[in-house]
Amino acid sequence: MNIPLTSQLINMCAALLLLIAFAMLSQRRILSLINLFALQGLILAFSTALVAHTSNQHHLYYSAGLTLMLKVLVLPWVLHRLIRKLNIKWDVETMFNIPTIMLVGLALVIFAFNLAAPISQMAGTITKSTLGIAMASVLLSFLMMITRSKAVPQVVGFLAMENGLFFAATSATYGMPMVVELGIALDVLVGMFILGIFFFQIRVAFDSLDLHHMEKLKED
Amino acid sequence: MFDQFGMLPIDVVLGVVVFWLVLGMAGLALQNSRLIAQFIFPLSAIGSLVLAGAALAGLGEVSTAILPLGLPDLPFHLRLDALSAFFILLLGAASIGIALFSAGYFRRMVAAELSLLCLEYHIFLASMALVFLADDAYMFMVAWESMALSSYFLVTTDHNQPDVRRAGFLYLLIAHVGAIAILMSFGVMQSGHGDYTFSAMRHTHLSDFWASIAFLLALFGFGAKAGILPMHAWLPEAHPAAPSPVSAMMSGIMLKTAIYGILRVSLDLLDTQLWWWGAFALALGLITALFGVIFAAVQVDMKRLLAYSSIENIGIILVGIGLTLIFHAFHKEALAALALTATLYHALNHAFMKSLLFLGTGSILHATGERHLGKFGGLIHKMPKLAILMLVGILAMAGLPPLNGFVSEWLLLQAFLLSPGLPHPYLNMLVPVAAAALALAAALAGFVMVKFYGVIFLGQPRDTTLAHAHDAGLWERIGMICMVIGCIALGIFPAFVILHLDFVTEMLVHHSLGSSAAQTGWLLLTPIQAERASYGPLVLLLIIGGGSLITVLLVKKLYHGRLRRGPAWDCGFPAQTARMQDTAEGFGQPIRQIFEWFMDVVRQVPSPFDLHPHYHGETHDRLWNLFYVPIKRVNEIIGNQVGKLQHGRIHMYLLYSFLTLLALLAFIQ
Amino acid sequence: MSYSALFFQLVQNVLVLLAAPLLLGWINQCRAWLQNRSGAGMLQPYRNLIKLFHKDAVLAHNASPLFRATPYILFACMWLAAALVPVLATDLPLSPAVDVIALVGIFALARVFIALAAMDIGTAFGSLGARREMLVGFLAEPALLMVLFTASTISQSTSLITIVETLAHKQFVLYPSMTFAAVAFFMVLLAENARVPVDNPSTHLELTMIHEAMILEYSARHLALVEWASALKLLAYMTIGIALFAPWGIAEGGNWNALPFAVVLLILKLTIAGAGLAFVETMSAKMRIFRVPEFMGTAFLLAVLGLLTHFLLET
Amino acid sequence: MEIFWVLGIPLFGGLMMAVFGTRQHAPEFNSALSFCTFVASAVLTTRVITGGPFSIWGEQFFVDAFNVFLVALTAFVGFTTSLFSRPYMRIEQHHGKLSINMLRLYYSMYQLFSFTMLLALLTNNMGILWVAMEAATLTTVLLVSLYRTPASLEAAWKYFILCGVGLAQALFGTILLYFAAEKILGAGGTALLWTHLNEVKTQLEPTVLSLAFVFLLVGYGTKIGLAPLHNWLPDAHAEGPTPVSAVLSGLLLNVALYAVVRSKVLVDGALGTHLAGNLMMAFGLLSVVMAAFFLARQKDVKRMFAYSSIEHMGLMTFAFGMGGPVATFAGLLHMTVHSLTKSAIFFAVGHAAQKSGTQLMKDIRGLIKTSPTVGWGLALGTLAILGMPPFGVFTSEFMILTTAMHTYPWTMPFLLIALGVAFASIFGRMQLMVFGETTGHRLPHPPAMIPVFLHLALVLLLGLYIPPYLADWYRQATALIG
Repeated sequence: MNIPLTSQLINMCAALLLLIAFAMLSQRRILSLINLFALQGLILAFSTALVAHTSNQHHLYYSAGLTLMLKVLVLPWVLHRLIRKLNIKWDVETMFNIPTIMLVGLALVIFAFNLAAPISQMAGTITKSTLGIAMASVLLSFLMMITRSKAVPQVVGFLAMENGLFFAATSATYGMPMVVELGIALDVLVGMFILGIFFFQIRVAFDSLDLHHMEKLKED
Repeated sequence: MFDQFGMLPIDVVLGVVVFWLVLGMAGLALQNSRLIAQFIFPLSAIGSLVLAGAALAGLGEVSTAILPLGLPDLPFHLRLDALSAFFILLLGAASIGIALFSAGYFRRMVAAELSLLCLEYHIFLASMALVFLADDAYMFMVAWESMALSSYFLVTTDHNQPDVRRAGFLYLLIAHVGAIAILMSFGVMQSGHGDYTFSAMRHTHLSDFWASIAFLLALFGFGAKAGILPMHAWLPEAHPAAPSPVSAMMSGIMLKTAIYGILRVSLDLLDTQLWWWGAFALALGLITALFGVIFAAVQVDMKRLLAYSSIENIGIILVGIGLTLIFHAFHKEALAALALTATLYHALNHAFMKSLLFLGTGSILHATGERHLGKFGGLIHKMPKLAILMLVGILAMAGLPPLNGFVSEWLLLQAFLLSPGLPHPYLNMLVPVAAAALALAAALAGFVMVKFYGVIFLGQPRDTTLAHAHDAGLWERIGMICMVIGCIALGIFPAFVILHLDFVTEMLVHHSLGSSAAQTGWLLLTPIQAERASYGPLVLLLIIGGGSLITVLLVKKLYHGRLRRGPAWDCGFPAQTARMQDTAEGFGQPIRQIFEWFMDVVRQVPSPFDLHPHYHGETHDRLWNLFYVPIKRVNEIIGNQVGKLQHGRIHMYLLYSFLTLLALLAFIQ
Repeated sequence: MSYSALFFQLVQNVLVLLAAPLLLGWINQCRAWLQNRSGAGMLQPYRNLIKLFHKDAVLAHNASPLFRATPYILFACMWLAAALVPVLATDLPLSPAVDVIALVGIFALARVFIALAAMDIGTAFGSLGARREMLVGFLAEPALLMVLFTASTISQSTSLITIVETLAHKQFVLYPSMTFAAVAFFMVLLAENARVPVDNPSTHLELTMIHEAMILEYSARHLALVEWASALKLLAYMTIGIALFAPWGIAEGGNWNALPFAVVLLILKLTIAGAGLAFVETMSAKMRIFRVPEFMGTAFLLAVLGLLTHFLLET
Repeated sequence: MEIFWVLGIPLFGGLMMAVFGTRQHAPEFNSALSFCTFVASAVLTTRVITGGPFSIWGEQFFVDAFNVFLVALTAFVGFTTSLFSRPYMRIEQHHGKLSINMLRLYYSMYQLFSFTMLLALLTNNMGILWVAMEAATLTTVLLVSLYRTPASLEAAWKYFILCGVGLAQALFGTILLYFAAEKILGAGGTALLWTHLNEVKTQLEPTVLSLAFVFLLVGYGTKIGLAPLHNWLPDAHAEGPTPVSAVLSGLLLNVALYAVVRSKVLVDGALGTHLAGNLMMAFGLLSVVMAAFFLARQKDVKRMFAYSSIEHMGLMTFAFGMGGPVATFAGLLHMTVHSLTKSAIFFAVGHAAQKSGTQLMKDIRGLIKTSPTVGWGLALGTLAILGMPPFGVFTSEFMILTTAMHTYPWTMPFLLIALGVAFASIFGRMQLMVFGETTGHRLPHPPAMIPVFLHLALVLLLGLYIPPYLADWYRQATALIG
């Protein structure tokens, strides 16, 4: 089988993304988590650029640039600033059994591959197997959000999910129309902005970013 | 009757409906108690009179109309056929007296409340008329629920009392659940072609299974409104809570809308009738009737007593419907016509007699401020005019000849007696048992009515406040006299009435009693043949009345009329206080004893050494604990379980969404 | 409606009126004999009535018009009932107006009135009597109705005349249903006419009395009418029993020739029935009032069984 | 051009309010902006009704009967809500719950929120639709947390995270949609345009589309509040300011449902089966039933009506899931009447809660006594939302239930039980709040009851008489949805 180098590289990136998703799933420390997120963004930008190169879709270069800007530079920077301001640098997550989570994650990956298999068959793009990985990383991020008990890691999980989606958009479909991508980027930015405000408010109201304080609204 | 004015009866009926609505609005605008009472309500009675006239004229012909309201493809269809005309006649005739009574009853109410009540009252009337007129499912449901809603607001007129609110709640809840069931029944009957008109439903053929579903849903839905077991719980709560004219209207007229609905669905809209529907209705009706009358016998609140009595009568009417269905299913049309006639007759009778009694309780309530039977006694001396009117009411209610209650029971028993020969052995066995149960219920009704009348009007006053009681006012008496006239006329001239009922039986079961019912003249009622059964109420009345008069005259003539007044003898007991009479509880005691397994009795028996012993007994509906409480409990349990899902942890919420996603993905794969 | 029919009706009206106290006297006399007493003689009821009519009526202070009207209504009802039952001839012009159901209705009407009148004065005994009377009534009435229904279903009619004609005409068939019905009817008769074991017409014992408790406050002519009505009621019940269970020998239609025979036969039947009643009354003890519902329930059950048997075995 | 005004006015308004929101007459200005939006949308509506659907700006915006009806509804309810929020917010300010800066944020976000909803409705691009939905979430998050109380922050947080995650799924669905579409339509701008997708829907790859629909349904379904994805909804409704609850319930949920229905049209075309409909029915039914049992245990009045919204959104989803002319018509009608009624209820509830100083139902008593308008508004609104004729909610429930009874009879026991339980729960509590002895006190500003009765009058009208042009409009939309 003769797969062009770029394709191999993209597949490599996909594998790396998956690996990072697993790493994030098991990471306890917030700072490392953010760093992993930045790394994920970097790989994403790289793979987008690769796709742009192979498919000659020029707008994907903008996408790559946007990703680099937003997800590798701005967001991690904002997050770093936030945790410094809120003084939660040393927060350590208490999570339940990491091996179990990993096992569940593994099952999810298999499930996602399975799901994506028939679609990948018909994908005309060079990167047809990436859809499964994208879906897997979305699901893994989802799992991460479920298992995190602090606000910041949850948000990182949320952003990682966006990354997964973005990867799906670029690698599987050569990117969405530019308008849409700009819109999505704007939303992410505004969302982060709002979240930033939010963190401060929550911090003021609850004295902590621990989500266990936010279980008051319920059926009793 | 209205032809010379170029109007169809249905136009007149619609005119009256509009007139009522205008009156209601006028009442809301007037905000003046005296004006509303003495002006609006008598006008409303005139409307009722016109309505009754139009309905009488409309019995013989079918007229339709379409109002440009409603759904886009489904304007409001109206139809005045014999069945609706009969029930509109019932509505009009019975509401005359109620409106006149209201003119007197409400005159002292606060203006703001009265104007609101006036609006609700007239919407209630108008929506009932529209229920009878409706010829498509949508219009029917709109009118039906408007009726429920307006009557709910009428029931909660006195909403400061928690009991009243509770009653209103229970009422509307059960009514609404019933309405959903009715709606579903229509859903079955429209059978997917999206045409909700009744005429389309008439032409739809349903399989036996679906027809049965439709029938059962309708029976459940309408039964909830009628107070058929086990959906009766609202009735004894709501009727006492409402102002008396409203109770009269609800009991006398509104319950009949449910009867109308059952008849409409089972005999008109569904094209097949299965015999077991009839057997089921029959059994249900009997249980309801017996249940109602037994509980009526042990009540201590006069309006609750009447409410339970209404349950009984609805049961009897349902028995009639059941019989009709059985006969109709076996193509015994003559018998079906007889049973149906009895059913309709009883519905009409009940409208008059129960309204009369409820109106009477209104006068008593106004005169004494009491509802508890234990506080009454000897009112015949304080309210003699009312006592006479009420005597007619209880005699009719007890099903005694020559009044109207007897006629319908007589017809129904005739239908039972003629039923042998059904091609189904079990039914043949069921029928005599049913007849026996019916006879038992009828006899118990006598017990109940003696208790009702005796405890309120006879004996010595049990409470000192009764000394200030005054007789019913003029308007109130006029209203009740209308009812009394109805009771007597229906009792004395059955052959004449049946001639008019024939239009309905002809329409529903394609047979009528007309040819035979009056074959020996209007004097005698002979439903099938003179040799088989006949009844001449006028003769009876004349003989009993005449016999009494002759006896009086003879005794006066032959002996002497000397009379002395003295203290009561009472076997020589010296102390004669009011407390020595039977209380309402006491009077019901034998029934309570016999049927104790049937009810939930809470007793407080005084100790033998108590110097001021007070016996206290309360009877509760066992079905409440057997049926309603479990439903409530299950509801709470499910609610608690469901509530646990929403426990405030965002992780779990995410997990739900995650699992949902995975499940769906797995599903489509 | 022929003149002969009118004549029959008139004769029967007068006859029952006059004969009713006699029947009561006969039963009382039989009871006396059976109890080894000499008795007051068969005409004692007449003497009682005359005595009562001559007395001054005493009314309680708070008696209402209802109280005063009741004896007359009661009397008229019972008179009508007794006059309706075809005993001598089956051609009675009043009969079409009142069939068996209406007959039961008339009894019920009378019962309701007397019960109301009993409650009117507001004495302890009055309301007690009324309550017990209604208790007995609500079970007796359907039982009676069921008995009559059994006969009606056999004859396919609720008209008394048709029933009697059918039953008298038919070949003698032993109807098992009618046997049940007869027993039930007899029990109802005992209860409805305030006889032992349900009630005792000759005591004023507070624990037991039903009928007497209700009429305690009546005196003089009112009491006379009430008593007379009771006698009429007993006669009516007796004749209904005869009409249903032993109708043979009645003068069908307006058959003049059969009439003398019918009269003799009727007297014979009534004599036997009266003696039988007295015998049963003497042999049984008054039961506790709480037992009465059971007793009546049995009667009701028997009557229903009778009707069921008819459907099971005879159709 | 109308589209420009419809979108431009609120966008411009949002910016203006951000600047001038602290002025004394900001509330009136806010209402005026909403009114202008409403007028513009009315003009747009007449144009669509008379001239038929059209699209502009490189087909990026598209108007047909389906969305223009929602545009008109959104603009109308947006306008009446702004009328309501005028006295309401002043009273809140008077009670010291809000500062002037918060009010500025409120007015600004209110206009932007209107903009995002209208954008979501008017855009032809499924991607932009997603963007607008996300933006709507973001603006409302700020509105929900307006009071800055711990509870409101918690509610807003949950709202943000749950809806954010949900919408991420929707984005994935959109990507999959694009993935399928680009095969047919080619990469680039047109592949996400709904009109184009609609034309080629039968050629779209079924497996991809079914997968896409699952993601879209879960995504937008979170926003609709379908059980079990609904958990954010009661919190957000209960803790946000009442006008926000009104527009959330009345409008935003509708817009999310709109997105699902648009997707369903495509998926149905591609699959040729009833899969999408069945999924929607299942979700709808589950929502109705679960919401009913949640209703039975509520103590907070706004929370209760939030659950009622879940119930009704479930019913609409169920109706659209059933499909067919009658059920779809009913679904559209239900959207309309539910918006009107539920927002009216929230208006009344808002004032009732202000009067009693609490949202706990046990402390709200005897409204009819102290302020008959609030009391009657709440009573009639509640009865209307419970499906009591002659109000319009009944009309649509009538059609939904009768159709369901025939087509899917097995759903009937569930619906019967759910509607019964819901009725008992809401009605019993409403009765206690409205009737009886009162606990309320006077408000510093007269309550805004005109919107309430205006809405209820419209709902009543729809119950008794649906004007022919409105019916045509619904029918056109029904034909579009199929």
